[in-house]
Amino acid sequence: NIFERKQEARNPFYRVVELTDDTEDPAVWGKNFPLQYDGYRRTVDQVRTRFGGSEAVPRTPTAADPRSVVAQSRLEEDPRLGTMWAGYAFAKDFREERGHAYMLEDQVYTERQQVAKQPGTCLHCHASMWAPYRKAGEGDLFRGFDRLNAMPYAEARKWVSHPVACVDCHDAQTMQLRVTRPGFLEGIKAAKAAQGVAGYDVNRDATRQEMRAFVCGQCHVEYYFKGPEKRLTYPWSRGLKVEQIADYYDESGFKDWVHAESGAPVLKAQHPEFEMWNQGIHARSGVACADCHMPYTRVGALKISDHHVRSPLLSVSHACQSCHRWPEPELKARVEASQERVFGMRNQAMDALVALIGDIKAVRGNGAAADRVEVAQGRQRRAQFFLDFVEAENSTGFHAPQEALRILGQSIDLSRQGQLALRPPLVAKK
Amino acid sequence: NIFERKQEARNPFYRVVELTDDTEDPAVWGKNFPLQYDGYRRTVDQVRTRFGGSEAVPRTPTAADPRSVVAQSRLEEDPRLGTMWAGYAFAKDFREERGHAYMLEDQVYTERQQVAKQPGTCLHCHASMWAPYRKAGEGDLFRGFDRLNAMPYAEARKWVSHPVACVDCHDAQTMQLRVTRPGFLEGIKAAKAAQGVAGYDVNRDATRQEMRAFVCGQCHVEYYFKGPEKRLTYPWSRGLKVEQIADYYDESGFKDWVHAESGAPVLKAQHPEFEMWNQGIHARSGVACADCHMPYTRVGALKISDHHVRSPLLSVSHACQSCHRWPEPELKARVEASQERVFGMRNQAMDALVALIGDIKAVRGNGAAADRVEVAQGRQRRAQFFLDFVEAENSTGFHAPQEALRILGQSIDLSRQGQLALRPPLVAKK
Amino acid sequence: MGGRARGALAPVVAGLAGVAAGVGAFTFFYARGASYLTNDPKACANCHVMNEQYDGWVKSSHRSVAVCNDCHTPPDFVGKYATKASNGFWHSFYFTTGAFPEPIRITPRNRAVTERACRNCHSAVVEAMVADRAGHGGRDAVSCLRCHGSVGHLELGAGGSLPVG
Ligand code: HEC
Ligand code: HEC
Ligand code: HEC
Ligand code: HEC
Ligand code: HEC
Ligand code: HEC
Ligand code: HEC
Ligand code: HEC
Ligand code: HEC
Ligand code: HEC
Ligand code: HEC
Ligand code: HEC
Ligand code: HEC
Ligand code: HEC
Ligand SMILES: [Ca+2]
Ligand SMILES: [Ca+2]
Repeated sequence: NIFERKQEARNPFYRVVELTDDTEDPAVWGKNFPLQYDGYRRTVDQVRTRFGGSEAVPRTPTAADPRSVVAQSRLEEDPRLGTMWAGYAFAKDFREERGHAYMLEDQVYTERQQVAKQPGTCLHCHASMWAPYRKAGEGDLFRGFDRLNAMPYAEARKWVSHPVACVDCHDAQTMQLRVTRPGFLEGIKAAKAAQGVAGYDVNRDATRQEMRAFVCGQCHVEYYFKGPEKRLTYPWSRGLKVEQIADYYDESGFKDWVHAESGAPVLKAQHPEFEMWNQGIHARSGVACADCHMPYTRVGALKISDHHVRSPLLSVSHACQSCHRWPEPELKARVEASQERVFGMRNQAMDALVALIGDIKAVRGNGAAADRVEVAQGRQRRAQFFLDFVEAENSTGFHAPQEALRILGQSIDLSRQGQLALRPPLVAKK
Repeated sequence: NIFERKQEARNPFYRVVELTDDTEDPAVWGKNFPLQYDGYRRTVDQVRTRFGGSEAVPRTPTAADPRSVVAQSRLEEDPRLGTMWAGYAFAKDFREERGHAYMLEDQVYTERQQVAKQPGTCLHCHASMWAPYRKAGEGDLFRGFDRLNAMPYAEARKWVSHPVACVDCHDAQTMQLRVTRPGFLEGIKAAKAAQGVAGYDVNRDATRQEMRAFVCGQCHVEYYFKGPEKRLTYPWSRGLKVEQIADYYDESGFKDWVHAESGAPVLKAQHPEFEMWNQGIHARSGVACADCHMPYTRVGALKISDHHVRSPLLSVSHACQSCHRWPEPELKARVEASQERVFGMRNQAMDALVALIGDIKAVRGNGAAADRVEVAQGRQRRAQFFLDFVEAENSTGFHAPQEALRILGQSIDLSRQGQLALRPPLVAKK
Repeated sequence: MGGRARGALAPVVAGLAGVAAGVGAFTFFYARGASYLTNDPKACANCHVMNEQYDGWVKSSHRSVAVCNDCHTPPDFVGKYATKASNGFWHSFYFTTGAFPEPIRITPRNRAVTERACRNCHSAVVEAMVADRAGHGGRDAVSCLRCHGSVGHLELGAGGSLPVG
């Protein structure tokens, strides 16, 4: 099988420095693995693709936010997002995501921090947490996790010092991939249990090829903060499909916020790359995130994984042509053809949702039968979550085009049904 | 040509009989090409797949209909089809299609013949027409075409004697593929013109690989009868996508019938396999109908094209595995996964359409503002055509899964908008 | 399509050879490019950049019936060594300069060589399909690689290797 072959490209390396489980600084790891380190550092680059990458937007640094460059604002690109998120922090500031190098600062300085009091939980996916969690838990990962989750963000922030680093994905001794995130360790266990696999331990039971996706699934997933302890939880105990996740939230009666215009108890979906990828033909074919986002590249006599994690459309020959013999422009065109379809239907679903929200807003407290309004709010909750699930998924549908279109079709139907529910039944002909 | 060929190798076929352009009977061709003839005859087999193939349903022959076996009724499988087609012949009798061997008798005996007066045009795709057209046109294909189109079906029927035969796809001298159908000759010319290619002559300009799809496109397409002459026409002059075809019909103000329950001027879509295939990843990759439906098969010492044209799911190892090295059950599962998605959304679109039809029916002649009813009828016309375009396409979406889902999403939105149009605007809060 | 049209470069080769001779010659020994003159697949794998194909070949249906050269060099003596020389020179050249695009892809010229190789061994079984019905301009006589692209070295992914129309 092709993977085995590719993976046979093992790399001799020189142990210049001694690395331990507590070596956090990537620069130190870089002494032993300069090629990977160089790629890792290049995640500061900002290049835009038709739907992805990111654009470097200059700004004048302020005391509150010293960043001199940010990514473009998605709210400005599409004001309807503001309507969908009315009353929630995302309506204040939401930008296109960019490279890993920015994850920590972008989280610290997003204006979402100003309008809402965020918990330490946020750090789970925006910093190198392996050392801090174990330190805070006096050696116990989960105790440290619980402890930092419970702190206010500013306080927890003091415990961390790097964006995701080598030690978050690699065992310092063997360089083997490993999952270090409590959220995924528990989430994948619940998901496997739903499939009838009890006591799944990802670092013990996963194949190497699976690990090439699981290390990414540590963060590129839908999540919520459970209970007053704000415990980070991946809603997978019924499965990874959007219906199963929505049902999970309904059952546990969870809501992210109450919609400011419609009064509906709504949910926010966030970057479900891992969940959507799971529904696609590539996952089904055993193709992992790393195969496309960290493709093997030859450097001199060595074949290494490109640690410049980015849009594969910026390195099509390495990312795609090892499996697909089409010319680069044709491969780009195929991706964009799928994305255009998904984006078009996403816009249609967005219009339907905005229309529903407008209708509910128009009739609320208007003597309109409360039960009808309630039905409409229920439809909004689900329609909005389905639409956001595709909107928040960052491949604009490419990871699973058929699934994305199916979900959007559902969303459209739900929004329109909500609008119908608000209207008095038709008077039939006598 | 295949008989005196210097290059490559010895000709594997023996010229037992002399074949000419007027040799209609496949049995005669079979003397020279027994292997292909054997496959051709096996199209009488009836085997059901999850969504395709066909089921052999026994029936007691009657004087009006001597068939002792037919395919299952689609109307019984899904009564909503009857609502969609209310007032049209299809609501009387519509069955799953089966092998080529049955094409002529199934057309002759369908009850659709009893409820509507059908023209000779029908024969274009249900019989061997190369000889009859030229005979009726005294050597001129198109004159014969026009002449038979104008006749009542029963009269035209007398001119034909076989289902599609060798001579309809092959040149008798060279065995080259060729297009013999006026409908496709004109249709593809119009489609190419829309792309800026003037004077396209398919038998002169198409590559061999394209011909492996075009010979099928002669019949597996959307069509209508133009004007009082009932001239068979493929609505492609704006392009092959569903929007372009719908716009074409709107522009020419064409309707197939007036819906019995809603009064809307509606359209019937029919087997647009060729159009949908064109929107899919396989067409984009140069994979033709014959590659999957007539895969190469080794018979004795030779590899020949399997002339037992049927569902590829009945011969996955030949049809798919040379390109996809996955196990047979996995390939079947992939097809069915796409089909389940499409079928699920098709059902959702069907419910939305039936609801719209019910609403229009309920309010018509009910003093409901005529203008609102008209808007709703317009939405029904388009929603119904889009849904039928996927429903009538016989791969249950496999030929272009993303396109099928996109079209169904549009259909759902249109049906719901139609329902909304019928309802009085909401009274906004004061 | 991918791959540079090596054929078009052919006339230049002589001149270029002069310039690149040093480089070419150096690698020719260093990388045991002389292995081009043997039939042993291991010889091809002398170049690590050929490892993927070598490993794939070992897993392929042809492992026991065809070696690299059976598919990648013309049958006739002259053509065989001409191609080997050309490939040997170019591969050595690129290998040394490292100036070649990856993933490595077969060039149109060598593709034609391979298409012919298939027919050499399988002419009998494919007689019916390769019959010259090229009234359609012979514009695309059957391509074996379109469906059997991975017979030489097993690959994942569809055999999508025909020119996009
Ligand atoms: C078969 C290749 C492939 C696989 C496998 C794959 N992706 Fe992607 N991914 C893409 C493509 C193509 C895009 C679209 C990039 C663009 O629009 O510029 C994309 C986009 C993304 C983006 C947004 C990138 C940007 O530039 O904004 C993220 C984040 C992402 N993928 C993460 C993942 C994760 C996590 C996984 C595994 C769970 C994964 N991908 C698996 C090909 C792949
Ligand atoms: C510790 C959490 C974490 C892990 C592990 C992680 N990511 Fe990310 N990733 C992020 C965050 C956060 C961002 C957004 C950073 C920003 O916008 O400031 C991001 C951004 C990206 C982007 C967008 C880059 C762009 O230009 O838009 C891609 C692609 C991506 N990640 C892929 C991956 C892949 C592939 C893996 C696994 C090999 C992975 N990520 C592992 C948190 C993570
Ligand atoms: C489960 C992992 C995870 C958690 C927890 C998480 N993030 Fe992220 N965050 C990501 C990933 C992955 C991205 C990149 C993909 C994207 O932007 O959709 C990202 C992107 C971002 C970005 C850049 C894009 C944007 O939205 O403007 C900001 C800012 C951000 N997160 C802030 C936060 C804050 C604040 C919290 C806590 C309330 C948080 N994140 C919690 C994984 C996470
Ligand atoms: C977001 C996850 C992630 C981070 C962070 C990360 N790597 Fe990796 N790394 C991978 C993946 C995935 C592979 C492929 C492993 C495999 O195929 O088994 C890999 C492979 C490697 C390898 C093996 C050789 C190769 O290139 O395939 C080395 C060495 C390596 N990484 C070093 C580093 C260093 C040094 C850093 C920090 C500067 C780092 N990695 C950060 C995910 C990561
Ligand atoms: C990549 C393979 C592939 C190609 C190319 C292809 N088809 Fe199909 N076709 C299928 C599959 C798979 C089905 C679903 C069969 C089933 O459900 O049993 C199907 C179904 C059909 C059916 C219904 C068959 C049945 O059993 O009821 C017809 C008719 C059809 N295709 C005609 C065509 C035509 C005409 C073309 C070219 C314009 C074409 N196909 C191209 C794979 C293909
Ligand atoms: C002359 C018109 C015509 C041509 C040409 C034609 N078909 Fe058909 N095809 C039909 C008709 C009519 C039926 C339905 C017969 C019936 O149900 O009685 C049919 C049925 C089929 C079926 C369904 C079989 C089943 O078991 O359900 C498949 C698959 C199919 N055709 C594929 C093809 C392919 C592939 C080609 C080209 C190689 C082709 N057809 C060429 C008219 C044609
Ligand atoms: C443009 C080509 C074309 C024309 C014209 C055409 N058919 Fe067909 N017909 C097909 C194809 C292809 C099929 C198989 C696919 C399907 O059933 O959807 C088919 C299937 C059928 C079937 C079997 C399935 C069913 O619908 O019960 C009947 C009966 C039939 N046609 C009757 C007719 C009649 C009556 C006419 C004239 C009013 C006609 N056809 C005109 C191409 C054509
Ligand atoms: C619906 C179209 C159609 C019909 C009807 C048809 N064929 Fe074919 N035939 C094809 C296609 C497609 C090919 C592949 C040709 C190519 O690849 O150039 C083919 C190929 C052949 C070949 C070349 C060798 C091979 O098997 O590839 C022979 C011989 C042949 N057919 C004989 C016949 C005979 C005899 C009949 C009647 C009993 C017949 N065909 C009916 C479509 C048809
Ligand atoms: C002549 C080659 C060829 C044949 C025959 C073929 N395919 Fe494909 N198939 C491709 C190519 C090329 C792609 C596009 C992806 C790629 O470039 O690898 C593809 C893509 C697919 C996909 C992924 C696209 C999607 O919609 O998710 C599926 C599933 C698939 N084929 C199934 C089949 C089945 C089932 C058959 C047989 C009925 C079949 N293929 C026959 C070449 C072929
Ligand atoms: C001196 C090192 C070396 C040896 C020995 C070698 N190759 Fe290569 N080969 C290369 C390099 C470097 C490339 C990429 C340059 C290019 O794209 O032409 C390549 C490319 C190829 C290609 C694809 C590009 C083309 O020219 O079509 C084929 C086929 C190929 N080699 C076959 C072989 C065979 C067969 C052998 C053994 C007889 C062999 N190689 C031995 C270095 C080598
Ligand atoms: C040196 C002779 C030789 C060459 C060159 C050769 N083959 Fe073969 N091939 C064989 C033999 C021997 C077998 C096994 C016996 C058989 O099935 O005929 C075989 C088997 C096959 C098979 C059946 C097994 C399978 O993989 O499905 C296919 C298909 C095939 N060859 C295609 C090709 C193609 C395509 C080419 C050119 C790219 C090619 N062969 C080049 C000798 C050769
Ligand atoms: C459109 C796809 C396609 C093309 C093009 C194609 N083949 Fe095949 N080939 C197949 C299929 C399917 C089989 C399996 C037939 C069987 O097992 O009955 C096959 C089988 C074979 C076999 C094995 C026969 C046996 O059972 O021993 C050989 C050898 C072969 N092909 C050689 C070739 C050669 C040489 C060419 C080019 C001249 C070629 N093929 C072109 C699809 C194709
Ligand atoms: C049975 C025939 C066959 C054998 C034996 C064979 N190859 Fe190939 N080779 C092919 C075909 C076919 C292609 C083109 C693949 C495609 O375009 O789909 C190819 C392509 C290549 C390429 C270019 C990379 C690519 O995939 O385009 C290289 C390099 C190569 N072969 C090297 C070798 C080496 C080294 C060996 C021996 C270890 C070998 N081949 C044995 C048939 C063969
Ligand atoms: C490790 C192998 C591998 C890599 C890397 C890979 N693919 Fe694929 N791709 C596949 C397989 C396998 C399929 C499923 C069809 C098949 O079986 O050939 C597929 C299917 C596809 C399809 C058809 C499915 C659809 O949704 O229409 C497209 C398009 C595609 N890939 C594009 C890409 C692009 C773009 C990249 C790079 C960003 C990429 N692939 C990377 C193996 C791969
Ligand atoms: Ca981005
Ligand atoms: Ca059927």
